[in-house]
Amino acid sequence: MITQEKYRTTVKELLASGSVKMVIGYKPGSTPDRRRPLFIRTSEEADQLVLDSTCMTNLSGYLVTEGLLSDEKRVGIFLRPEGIRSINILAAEYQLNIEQIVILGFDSTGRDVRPLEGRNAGDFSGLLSEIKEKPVQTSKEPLLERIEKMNAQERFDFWQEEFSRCIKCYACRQACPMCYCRRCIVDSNQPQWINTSSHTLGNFEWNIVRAFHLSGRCVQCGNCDRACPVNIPLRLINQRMATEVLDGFDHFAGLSPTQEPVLASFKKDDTETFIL
Amino acid sequence: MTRILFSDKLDNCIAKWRSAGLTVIGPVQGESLSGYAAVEKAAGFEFGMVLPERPLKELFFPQTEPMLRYTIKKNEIDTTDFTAPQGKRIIFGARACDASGLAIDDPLFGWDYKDEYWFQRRNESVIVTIACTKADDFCMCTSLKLAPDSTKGSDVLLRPIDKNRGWLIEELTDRGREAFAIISDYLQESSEPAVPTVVVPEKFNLDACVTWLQNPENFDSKFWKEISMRCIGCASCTYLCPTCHCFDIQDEGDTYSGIRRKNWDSCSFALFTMHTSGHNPRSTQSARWRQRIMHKFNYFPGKFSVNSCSGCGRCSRQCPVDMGITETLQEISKL
Amino acid sequence: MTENIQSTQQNIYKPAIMKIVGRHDEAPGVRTMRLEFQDPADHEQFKKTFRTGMFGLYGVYGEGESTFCVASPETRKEYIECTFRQSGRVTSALANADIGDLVTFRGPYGNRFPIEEFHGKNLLFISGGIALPPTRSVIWSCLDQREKFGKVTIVYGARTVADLVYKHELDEWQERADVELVLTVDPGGESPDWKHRVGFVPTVLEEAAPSPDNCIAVICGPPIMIKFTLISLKKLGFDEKNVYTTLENRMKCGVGKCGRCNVGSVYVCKEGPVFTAAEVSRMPAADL
Amino acid sequence: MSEPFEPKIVAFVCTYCTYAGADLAGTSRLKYAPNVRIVRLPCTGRISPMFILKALQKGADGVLISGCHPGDCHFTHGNYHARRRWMVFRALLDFTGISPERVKFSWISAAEGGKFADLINSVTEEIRNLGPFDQYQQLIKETESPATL
Repeated sequence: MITQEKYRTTVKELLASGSVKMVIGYKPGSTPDRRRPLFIRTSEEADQLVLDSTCMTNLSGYLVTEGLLSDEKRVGIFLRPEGIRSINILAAEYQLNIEQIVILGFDSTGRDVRPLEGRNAGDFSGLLSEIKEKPVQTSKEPLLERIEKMNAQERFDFWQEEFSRCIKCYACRQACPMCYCRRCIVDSNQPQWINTSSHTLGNFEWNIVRAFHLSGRCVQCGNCDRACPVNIPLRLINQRMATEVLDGFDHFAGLSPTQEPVLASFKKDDTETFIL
Repeated sequence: MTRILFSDKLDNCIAKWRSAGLTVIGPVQGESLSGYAAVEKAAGFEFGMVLPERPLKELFFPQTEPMLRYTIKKNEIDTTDFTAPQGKRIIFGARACDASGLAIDDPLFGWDYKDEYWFQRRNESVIVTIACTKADDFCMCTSLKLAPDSTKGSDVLLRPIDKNRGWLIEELTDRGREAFAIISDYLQESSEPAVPTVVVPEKFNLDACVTWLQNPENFDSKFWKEISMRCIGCASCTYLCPTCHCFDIQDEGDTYSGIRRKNWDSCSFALFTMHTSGHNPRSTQSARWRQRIMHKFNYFPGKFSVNSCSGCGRCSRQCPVDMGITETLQEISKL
Repeated sequence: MTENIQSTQQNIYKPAIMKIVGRHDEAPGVRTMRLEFQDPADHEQFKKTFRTGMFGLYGVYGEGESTFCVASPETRKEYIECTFRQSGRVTSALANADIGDLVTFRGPYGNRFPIEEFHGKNLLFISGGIALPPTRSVIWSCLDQREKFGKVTIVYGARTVADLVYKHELDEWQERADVELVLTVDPGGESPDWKHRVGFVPTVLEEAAPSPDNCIAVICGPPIMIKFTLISLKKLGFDEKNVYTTLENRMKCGVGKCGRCNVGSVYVCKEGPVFTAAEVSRMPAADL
Repeated sequence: MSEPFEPKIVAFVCTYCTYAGADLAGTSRLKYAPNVRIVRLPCTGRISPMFILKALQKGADGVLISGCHPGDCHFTHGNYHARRRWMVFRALLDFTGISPERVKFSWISAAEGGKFADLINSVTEEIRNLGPFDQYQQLIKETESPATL
């Protein structure tokens, strides 16, 4: 509550001083446990702001909305640490100018929500390094453990089962702040790389490609997983890939706005044990 | 006196229907998703949920469906039709909103050109709807002038009796009567009253909304931009909608052989209306959301005299950013 | 209720097989093809139903279908002509097809130009760039029964001289005494030996100033051209009811099911593609 | 099945090294298994993971990807980029149940005609032992669309 009140005041100050043209935050949703994105442009709108532990959605995807940042004015946004990592990646991939973003950071443990110190992306580099070194989530997801114990065939069958529910609504893509391509690979048809139909093969291909395109870029905000209307555990694939790039290349996505994208860079001594 | 189907007789009924050649389909709770699926035993059903997460529509208009197979030889093209799978089905325990959805789409699939994929399945399916005794915050059939016990699109309406012991039977069509004649041995006469259906509060004034939508001035209202600002442009609302019927036609294969498929498509996608020239009639998300609302409550009723919404509330329930028809119409009511 | 639903045996999504019997390059990337039906039954059906203004879905199996108008007139039903610009997956495949190759056609769909209502009237055709084909279908429908109509004026413009399509037919119309042809290219698009006008279609139209009396106007072109031409026609005194245009939206089914061609409450594939300017003005402008 | 199973393998190779290596194997009249269909590309950096998926989509039982040794890339570091990409993609395939045994990577220079022939033989043998990629081919079958490799 205190954090929320403090931030309401901050938002009003930011808007009043003209240092931001808009703040992207949260407001109550259609049921008590839901929160929905809020675009604050006036002091009255700021009064709708809600900040608590149920504010889960990573809002950073809205920053790359066409035209939002093109007037070079600044925009404030409420972000959890994963959200801050997202905008670092967007900046590193030249999708936005990090100078235009005013970060209103927060994090939560249990039901407690607390503000994070800082306003600019750079202010959080210490925090992010800490998270890299000491991941908060120490316990591994039981389902992930189960999958890792399976053999190839069992894993294939497991994912077939999961992907068979996919309806190709692309909620995972649209919800993901990293999926900003104007024309997604699945929408390109010359050539048609992957089947657009939502049969098991098409679903499998889509999900593989989506996961690959997010390898080394996903910050595990969970947007895709929450967005999926057919409850495919997308987070598991993303988690696995994040572990892979961390172990393989010591790459923690979104550490800084100038971090080199892991798959667009290399080291001469990268591991190659798998190459014949 | 009404006839009753007691739950403990359901297994016999299923067996009877199955031996009569009907596939028995109903609400099923999967490991991580609920939907309508075929069962062999009554235990496979899950009647407790408000409504299945996946819509009934997909049993009539699947997410992907082959239409034609082609084989190309030199100066010769062979095509074979895929028809919708034959076989009679009984859908036991549909929700009134899902059943209405089918009736809403009938005129669309049938005007001038008949879509046989839809009608083949429609003709072979008996819809047995169970009136709702439970609703959640998103249910809104009453706002659409329908009801938890609406008979639209159903062949038989069942009303639950106390303690889930069975259902009162209300046969609505010949097809329904035929299907229940098969199991007449297991039905009993009774005067037991039905459990009252759930009261779903009205969420918005539909007439006021429609009047607002029909006013051409409001087409360019700032409202559309405001309401759809947080829309991320995915298709979960349209794909889970029991009445959304847009589709795409895609070829899979190569120059020699392959198939042509009919796939779900959505007005939420930017590419849906994009011209070859690059011109896009609905180039913004607000234009696309406006189209969806206008189509459901203004254009579609103008053509087919029925709203293209049955009030299931799935759009709002599943929306990743908590949008949906309910909120939009509620906001319009306030204007 | 479900009782009165009748099942039909015909698959409405199954196309007819067509053989390419002629090809002609109109402009860079723009090609006209002449197609002949392979199955006489399909041809009979086409002859029975086709009227000027209708469109079809042309396709290549493996690639898909693409929508464009039937560019040949209802007075010539032995074949179908279509003109398209190579730009996407389907049109590329069509462009790669050779004479003798087989392609598909689904249609004809949509409504038509009420040509009998044009009898005895003067006709003004206005067209821009690749949009001449739909107009051309009307032009020939009228020229093939020339005695039934009054004065015929054709205003046609393109971005550059190279972008003009049906050049041989333009020459033919130029020669005819009973047709007045006004050709123009956008400023900067003229070649050294260009003898006709230079300027945008609406401007040239206003200069030519055809009389609105007893005159039907048929316009077809890119959305922006239509917009400004309608303004010019209004200035010249044309009644919206006497101005016809065709809308060409993205389509997949062509039979009013798939939902993408809607402009407002209008299903362009069934209620269009031919509309009067009066009808178009009632549609939401932003969705055009 | 009485006939021994002959796997279909697609090899994506870079034109400067592995393709030249394959050429050398040919001109040296080395014999190797005929199961591999070679797709020549300018550089391993050009080999998108989409290619691997496409090959599987068309019914391949195995995929081989091969290019210049590190340091030898005609475009100086195309193969370094490719190496990272493969490492990640391989892990992804593994996690989703496509055995890494079916997707092989190698470095073969223009001088290694012998290595090329040996590799083709050993990869073919390994995939022959794994048998047809039934699981994936089942998916293809479900699409009703023919796989045409």
